[in-house]
Amino acid sequence: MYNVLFVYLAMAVLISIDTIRRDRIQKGKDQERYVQERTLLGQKTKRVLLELKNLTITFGGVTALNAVNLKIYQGEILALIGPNGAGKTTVFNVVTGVYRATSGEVLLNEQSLDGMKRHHITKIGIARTFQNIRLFGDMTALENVITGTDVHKRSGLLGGLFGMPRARREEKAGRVKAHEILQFIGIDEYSDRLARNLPYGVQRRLEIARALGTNPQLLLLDEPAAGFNPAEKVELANTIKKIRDAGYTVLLIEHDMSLIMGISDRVAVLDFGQKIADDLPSVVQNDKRVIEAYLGVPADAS
Amino acid sequence: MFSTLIDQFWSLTLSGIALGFIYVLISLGYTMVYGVLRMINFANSEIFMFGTFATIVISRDFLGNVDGTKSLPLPKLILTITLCLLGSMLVSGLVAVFVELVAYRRLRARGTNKLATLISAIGISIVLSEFMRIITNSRPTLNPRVLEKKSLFEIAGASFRMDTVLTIIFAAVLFVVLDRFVKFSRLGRAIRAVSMNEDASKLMGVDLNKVISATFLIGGLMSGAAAFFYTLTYENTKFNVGFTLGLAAFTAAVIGGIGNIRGAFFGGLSLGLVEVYASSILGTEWKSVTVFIILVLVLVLKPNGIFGEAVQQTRA
Amino acid sequence: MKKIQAGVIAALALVLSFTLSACGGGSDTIKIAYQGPLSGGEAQTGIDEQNAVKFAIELYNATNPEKKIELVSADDQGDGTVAAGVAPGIANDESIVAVVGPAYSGATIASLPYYKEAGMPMISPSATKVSLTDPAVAGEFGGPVFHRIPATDKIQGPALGKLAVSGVAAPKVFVVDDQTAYSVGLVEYLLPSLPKASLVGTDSTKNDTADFAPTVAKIKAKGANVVIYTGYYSQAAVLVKQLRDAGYKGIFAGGDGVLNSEFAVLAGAAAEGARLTGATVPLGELSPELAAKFKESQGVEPGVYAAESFDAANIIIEAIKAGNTTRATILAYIKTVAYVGVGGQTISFDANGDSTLGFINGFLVKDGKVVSTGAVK
Amino acid sequence: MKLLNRLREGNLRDWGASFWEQSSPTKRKVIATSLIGFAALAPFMGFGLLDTPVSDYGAVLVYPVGMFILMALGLNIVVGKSGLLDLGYVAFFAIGAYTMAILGTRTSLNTWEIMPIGIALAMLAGLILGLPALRLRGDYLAIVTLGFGEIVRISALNTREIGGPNGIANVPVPPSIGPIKFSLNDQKAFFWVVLIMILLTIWMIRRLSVRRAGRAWEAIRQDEDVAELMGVHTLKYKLWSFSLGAAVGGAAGVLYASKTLFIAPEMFTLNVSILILACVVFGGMGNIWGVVLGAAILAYLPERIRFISDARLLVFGLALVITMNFRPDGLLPRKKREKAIVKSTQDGI
Repeated sequence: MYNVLFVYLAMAVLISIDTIRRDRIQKGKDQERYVQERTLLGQKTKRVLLELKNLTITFGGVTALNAVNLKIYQGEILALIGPNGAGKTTVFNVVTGVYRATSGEVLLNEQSLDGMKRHHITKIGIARTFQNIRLFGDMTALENVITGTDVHKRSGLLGGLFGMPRARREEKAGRVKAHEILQFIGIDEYSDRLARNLPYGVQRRLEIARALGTNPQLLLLDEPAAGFNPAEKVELANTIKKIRDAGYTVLLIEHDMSLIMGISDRVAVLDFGQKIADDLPSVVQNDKRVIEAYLGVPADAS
Repeated sequence: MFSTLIDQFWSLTLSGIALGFIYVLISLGYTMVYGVLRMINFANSEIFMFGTFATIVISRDFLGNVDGTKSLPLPKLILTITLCLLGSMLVSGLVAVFVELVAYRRLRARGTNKLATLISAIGISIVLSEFMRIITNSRPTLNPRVLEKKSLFEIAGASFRMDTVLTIIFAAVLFVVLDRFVKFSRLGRAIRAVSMNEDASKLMGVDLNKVISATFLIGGLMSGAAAFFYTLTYENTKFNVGFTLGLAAFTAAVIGGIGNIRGAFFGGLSLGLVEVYASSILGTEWKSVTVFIILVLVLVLKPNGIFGEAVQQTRA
Repeated sequence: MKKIQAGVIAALALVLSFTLSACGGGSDTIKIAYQGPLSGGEAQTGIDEQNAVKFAIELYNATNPEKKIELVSADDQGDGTVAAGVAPGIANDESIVAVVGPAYSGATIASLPYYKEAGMPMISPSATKVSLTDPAVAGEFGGPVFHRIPATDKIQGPALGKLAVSGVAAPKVFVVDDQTAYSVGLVEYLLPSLPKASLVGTDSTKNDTADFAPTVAKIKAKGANVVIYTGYYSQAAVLVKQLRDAGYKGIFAGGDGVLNSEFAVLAGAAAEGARLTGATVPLGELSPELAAKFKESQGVEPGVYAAESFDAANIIIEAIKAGNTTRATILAYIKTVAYVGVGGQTISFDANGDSTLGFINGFLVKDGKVVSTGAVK
Repeated sequence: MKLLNRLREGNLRDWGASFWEQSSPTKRKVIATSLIGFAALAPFMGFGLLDTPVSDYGAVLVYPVGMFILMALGLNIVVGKSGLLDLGYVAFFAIGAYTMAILGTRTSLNTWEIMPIGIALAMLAGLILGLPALRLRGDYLAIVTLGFGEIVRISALNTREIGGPNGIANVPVPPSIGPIKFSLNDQKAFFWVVLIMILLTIWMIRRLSVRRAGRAWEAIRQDEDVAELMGVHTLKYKLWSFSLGAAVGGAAGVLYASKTLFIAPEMFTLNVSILILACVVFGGMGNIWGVVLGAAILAYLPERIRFISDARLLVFGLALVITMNFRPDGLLPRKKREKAIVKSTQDGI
């Protein structure tokens, strides 16, 4: 009579234990990484921040990325370009943990991100924006950024509920920091407006601000200039440079060549899921394969 | 514990399959609508319920059948089955279109949240079932016997009765027709296009309102057919008949992978079988619990149902 | 902004003004309540009973008495949750002096605390759960306010068992309940009364099951020749049909939940020969003239429990006739009443509230009709 | 027509919020105190238009009105704040009620001592359900929670040790608190307890809304994927949301059992879950005052219109359809105004 109940209970208990165990392991890994990060930050060398090693990803037979190798160095702006469907956004999705690599791996500070949960990846220092704006529309601009800063807070729900000193302190610090970031990006005047009511350009910048709120080592920008007029693009280019100069590393997907050539330290080119070039902007600009890819030489010819 | 199962295995299996086919048809109602709207059609159980009453009204009042023990004479039998099946499908289909019009369309046009639509659907579901309750005075209604429940032939102790055989054959045929229809017809392609990407299909010139109405209609037709076979087999109905069946059928749709037509087929059949086996092993009182535990297990292992689309995304 | 503000204030003022206008005072009528399911799935039972109560009151009021009686309908849907909301309303209405009902045991249990506290005399025409008059069951015992006309399941259970197996040489009994409190309670008293070793199996089915295939399979596997179903008539009809269609030839029996003319209609030929029990006698059988009069004044045939409801109402009416107009005095009157009911027997109540009638009637489905076969002895 | 438009487009909630923000702290205190006072006096307003036919007004205020408001607020944390569709909320209510009934009849613990146990058990149930279920999204979550609700009810129905279908009777009423006695035929004291529980829940929700947890829920509701990519530990916050909702449901259950004195599995059907969900959406998902209003109306309306007895539920269904079609965000929708909620934290709310 009760066996059914037992089965359910046993199942629930097993799953709970499993989840708790996994979380534990994850926490342990985090701790290690944190320590290593710290020691690495001490050395001010030009070192590899993020590395894609032989990264391959397939969707039901379609290969989106094919054995891609890519290194991103600390403190640079790397632009990732390529025709539509080349797999650029897929790279972002693998790096941020949205997709799992079919083979190969992603290393941040020489640590594999494989199997890591998305929020952990954010916590250890990768943040992104989205091609189609995905802000929290019902929150104000400020709240959007504070949500980013919440990653590193140590006070939890109960602390907030009962107004523990640390929670109050962190809450206040988060607000101050969010304002700083909004000022840094130049949109502090909009801080009390609901995100969805903001002008398009401000929304794009707010996405960057929200990502900066998580205090990332690596900032991924997915077509940040889409829909901008030339004046806005110039302004954006300055902002991105400013971000780089403030010590962040930037990986950028963009279509606008003048913007890319203007700000990138390096450019990598993807075509049909394969990396076909990776060099200084001026070199890439004259690469034969890149020009072919962009001019659309028939597939059989390539 | 297992003695009944062993003793009556084939007969249980047969009734599980027959029940399963009724589930398949109802869960198609859920799955079709879910496919295009990504929304549980909460009123589907009432759409089904109207079909059962349509069957009875046609058979009893229009054709003047009275309850007896024998089958109707063959010409009248064929007439009754044809008219009742078509009538039941038509009524359910129309009720489904009505439900879409009243409870879904306006909200969809405004592009508002799913929950408002869900509550609206729950509201219309209450209205429909209460309407029928008041009309029937809360009483169950009898469907006059059309087919004698005589065994046609027996295989391993399972007696194939006329109604069981009819249900299985017709339901299977209907399923195949629907499957082909959605695959190959123009409307079917439009439905699939909408279910894949609503915005894109709008750009391609698909009339969204028409397609959604058609989807509700088709879902309703399937539930109506289920209603006919249900009434033929169990010979009575009540205003709240849809609730339990609807819940089971929805569960079946989810197990198979909601939004997936073949998933509904698999889910419906396996649910029918699981129900009868579980009832005979654990006792009828644990039937629903077993069903839900299986549901939870399936979803934990395969979060999109067994036939659900395999989205290659990590999960929270 | 201003306009909205003004609107809100106006609305508030409106509500307040309505709130402050209290309702009117009393008159020289006296109120009794009928509590039972008047809407929801069980409504028919309540409507049938209430018609009988109405009928009794109309007969009384037609005699132009000093104090006319007014009926208050308390719809509890036969549901404990609803009853717990309705009962305090009745209990707190000082002008209501007695309650006929509640019709269902579950609703009675939920209502009792309120009526006990208010000292409200109650006479139920149909609540048969044993614990309602069992002082040993704290929390469900209805004394001192609760009384009932019909015999309890303590008597019905054995009677049902006896009726079901009577005339069967080697009974193999299979009992099916429907997981309701009533059904499970009845089984409790039914099982011990069955002949030794005759029970071959039991099953519990949800009370909205459509497909009894697993249960039927069990019954066939056990080779039972007597099936007793303790649920309600609509499910009983489905079960008996599926049993007969599967080739079951034995006896089908049910308790007062199945006892309903609809059962024979719904189950058709399959119901033929079914044996039923109930602590009730059809009004038409007790007094054809009264039944005719009932039909004339209420426009419908008297339903199940019409006689019991009529008697229950009349006991309270007798109390009022005797000049009792408060709950306390009516309660005292009921405690010592010796009322001659429609059936010609004298009804009085024992200390726990059970009536002295204490009979269970047997019924048989014959030619599509439920006919009484006399008390089960 | 103009009025209709105003009714449709008007956002009383924003009006109220801006009014509140413009008020000085003293004024706020006065308003809050008088509102609470007004609510506390509600049991004395049971005459005239507000009175309920048949049902006792005082009892209606406790159940369904008070209890529904309480449960709707609890469910609002789950559905309104974090956007998780839970169709099995009644399970937590049932667990609270059964805890009260079992412990109340078998031990000498009183209602107030059982309350924390009931809450803890409900939260535990929330965790046990949440761990596997919260990996699912949207409608899949809905069907699993629905299943959970049914499992709890059917298990209670099938377990004879806790009464099976007979349920449990003779649950004790709460002991008096000072001069306030809990009496069945005068349920004011129950109402005041419910009111206090409602106020506590409101306090909790308001407080969390402007903290990390509230932002996490809000982010999850609006875009779960992005929330996770922005570093929100979604499973953890979904579990919190679930178990806080469960806690409120459990607390309501404990009080309910102690008030009706008799509970049975039939009281905890799927319909209750759906009704509570309807309260949340009808009033205005995610907005405390909307939920309170919605629950109050949906609980009160069927009692008020008892005179149309048979068509009561029909009218109820129609009301749902019409309201949702004309006000899809509920009667009092969530904030649309342009003012950071964060700001009010400076005043230490």
